[in-house]
Amino acid sequence: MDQSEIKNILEAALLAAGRPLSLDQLVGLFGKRSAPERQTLKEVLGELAFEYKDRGIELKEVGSGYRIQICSSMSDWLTPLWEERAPRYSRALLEVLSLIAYRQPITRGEIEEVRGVAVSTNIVRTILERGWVRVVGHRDVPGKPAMLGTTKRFLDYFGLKRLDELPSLSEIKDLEDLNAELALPEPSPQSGLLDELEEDSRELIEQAGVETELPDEKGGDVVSLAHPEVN
Amino acid sequence: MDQSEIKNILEAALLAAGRPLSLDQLVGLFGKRSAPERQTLKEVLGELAFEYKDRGIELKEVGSGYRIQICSSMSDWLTPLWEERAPRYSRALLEVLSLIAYRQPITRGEIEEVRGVAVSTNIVRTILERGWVRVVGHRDVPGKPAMLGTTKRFLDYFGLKRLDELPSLSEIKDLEDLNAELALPEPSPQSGLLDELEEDSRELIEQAGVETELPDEKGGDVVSLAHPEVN
Amino acid sequence: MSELIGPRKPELKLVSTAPPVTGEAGLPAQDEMPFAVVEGEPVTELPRDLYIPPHALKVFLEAFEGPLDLLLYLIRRQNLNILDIPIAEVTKQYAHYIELMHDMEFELAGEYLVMAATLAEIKSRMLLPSPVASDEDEEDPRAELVRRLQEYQRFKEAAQDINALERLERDVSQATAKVVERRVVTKLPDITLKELLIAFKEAIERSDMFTRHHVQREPLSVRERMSQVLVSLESKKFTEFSQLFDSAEGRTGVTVTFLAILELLKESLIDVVQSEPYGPIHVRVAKGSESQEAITADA
Repeated sequence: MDQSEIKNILEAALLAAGRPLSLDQLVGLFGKRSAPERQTLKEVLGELAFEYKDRGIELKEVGSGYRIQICSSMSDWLTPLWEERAPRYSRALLEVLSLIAYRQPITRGEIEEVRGVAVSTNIVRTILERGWVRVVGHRDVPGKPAMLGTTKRFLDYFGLKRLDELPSLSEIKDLEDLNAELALPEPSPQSGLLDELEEDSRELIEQAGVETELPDEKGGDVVSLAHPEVN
Repeated sequence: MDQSEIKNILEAALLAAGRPLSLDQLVGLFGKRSAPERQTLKEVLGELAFEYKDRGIELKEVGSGYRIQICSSMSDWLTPLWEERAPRYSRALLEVLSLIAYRQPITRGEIEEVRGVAVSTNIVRTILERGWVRVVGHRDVPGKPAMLGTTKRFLDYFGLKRLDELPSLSEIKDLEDLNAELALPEPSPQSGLLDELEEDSRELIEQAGVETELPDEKGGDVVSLAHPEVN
Repeated sequence: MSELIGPRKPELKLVSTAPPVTGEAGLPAQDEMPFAVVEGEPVTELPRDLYIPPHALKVFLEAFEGPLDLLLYLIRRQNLNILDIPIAEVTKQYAHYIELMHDMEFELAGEYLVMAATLAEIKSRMLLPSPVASDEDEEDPRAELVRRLQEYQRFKEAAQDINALERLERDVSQATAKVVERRVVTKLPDITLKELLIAFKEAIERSDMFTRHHVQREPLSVRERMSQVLVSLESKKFTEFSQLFDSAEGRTGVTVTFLAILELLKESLIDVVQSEPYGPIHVRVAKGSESQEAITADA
């Protein structure tokens, strides 16, 4: 076996393993009879390391062996890969935020009065951190509760110049079918796989036969529904 | 940014992600302003694929995007790395899966009609859990049975870009066209019949042992014992 | 090779007997012990053309994926054309298997019995003499069965094809390199204005506010300005009244600010002080209403 073949095997093994491989483990790939010298393997590893120069990956020897790793110079480029999507905001948060927008300055207690339930500290913290609301003062009643108001960032986020660009109550009231058009974040039911996507499916039945791609929630996308049958 | 830099980033990203990345995701690595043309990325991917020729790895386009994978020619060499053997799937499961793949959307009842036998709940659960299929809707008949379809993950797993890359189905011949096709084989040779039958059943038993995953402490390992020949 | 190419229309002849089995010499002498009992009679010998080593019978039967699979096996094993099944013979063999399975107390799926009945029915239909005149239109009683067999066979083959595809875990694996530095960025959820409006609508509807307050044009700009005035007041002790107005905003802006101040005053959130008639008016946050520095998110 020539060195380039050995190199291919070592590279494949290191990229397949997902963990560092010791020299012994690398030798072990070749079976007892045909195993190359350890020295040969080291040389080949050296070649591999050399080939990775000026690339985004490098061969590195760590405590438990050799591994192929991503160069740290790449990490800025790769951040989009690890972007996590925070869970959607709850209905409660949206209500609190909307009440602050329409009734500011408003205290937490006043929000609770309207909603009839306690406002969780988490919600308040989230919208404060997001920079959408701020404390604009304190009401002069026992406890001196903070009054909340919206910020410029809130307006920017929703593309409003001024707050009065928000529709009035009567305008909102007319939006009877607003609800139907919009998939609002509901507490997502932990249903079984089978029940999942039932909603999507109605739509799908209508479109059946047409090539369709559904957004995937968990299991990956449904691919083309077009009949793959070839006669 | 020159092409070799783009290539380094793409290679690093594909190796870092540990999953296929779509062209959109690859474009997304470059931010909005500096993103290269999709066409450029495709070219670079082509170069990358070319560089991997004669190596133990390859660039493959599957359902949900591009991935760098270890060539199947390497798999014998790498068996020492794996603690567990790759899962085997029963003939029944594969038949159900192929019906879903070729006839989607399809209900369990429709699968049973073709196979002439009940579909076990275990099989359905397994393919749902593996994320290969999912419920894409419900047939508008009594009982509203779920219709199943394959996912991108199915394509990924079986190394397909799209469903139409599935091998084509054999034809159904009309009884009317019989005479055209009626190259009736000679009456089966009587002499060796018994041997033939014995062979047949041996084959079947072997198949049964392998494919139905009978606990095969001994028989199963035989396959993996074969060590790749070293030249 | 094939002089057997038939006439245009297949001749539906009945093959009533099994292909003659000769060469019995090769039969292993395993038949000393009965391996099955049929209707009280010990069976020491399987039908020759069905010979399976008895110890393997169970595995053998388990290897079938249902009646269609078993039928296909019988047909293929005899090198018969699927389009020209000698129904009588196949039925006979099939029945043998069913019997065997039954005798071995092999858990027999109902589908197998249904198939037996189907075969018997086809057989009897084929035995009936068909009127010569309507011969042309008469459908071959086997047609439906043949269709099902073919349909099943295609997916049986498709399953093999899928099994032969290069697949993850078994043939290929995803290549990965270690990521030492992984910066996880959490993308905050987005909301749309519509979602916000719906939330508001529902909160308000629940709270009955529509009925109590009657629908009115909410002076939102006043509300917003109330917040702004409060914030601008928070740092200083007293602010001159006139400083709260921005003449650049024009008449409407001035009016809004003025209304906001009145509203704040009404809610006792600010104090307005005028030390002498026509003297400068000063405004300050009402005692106890100052914002604590602690949580200001935006300026």
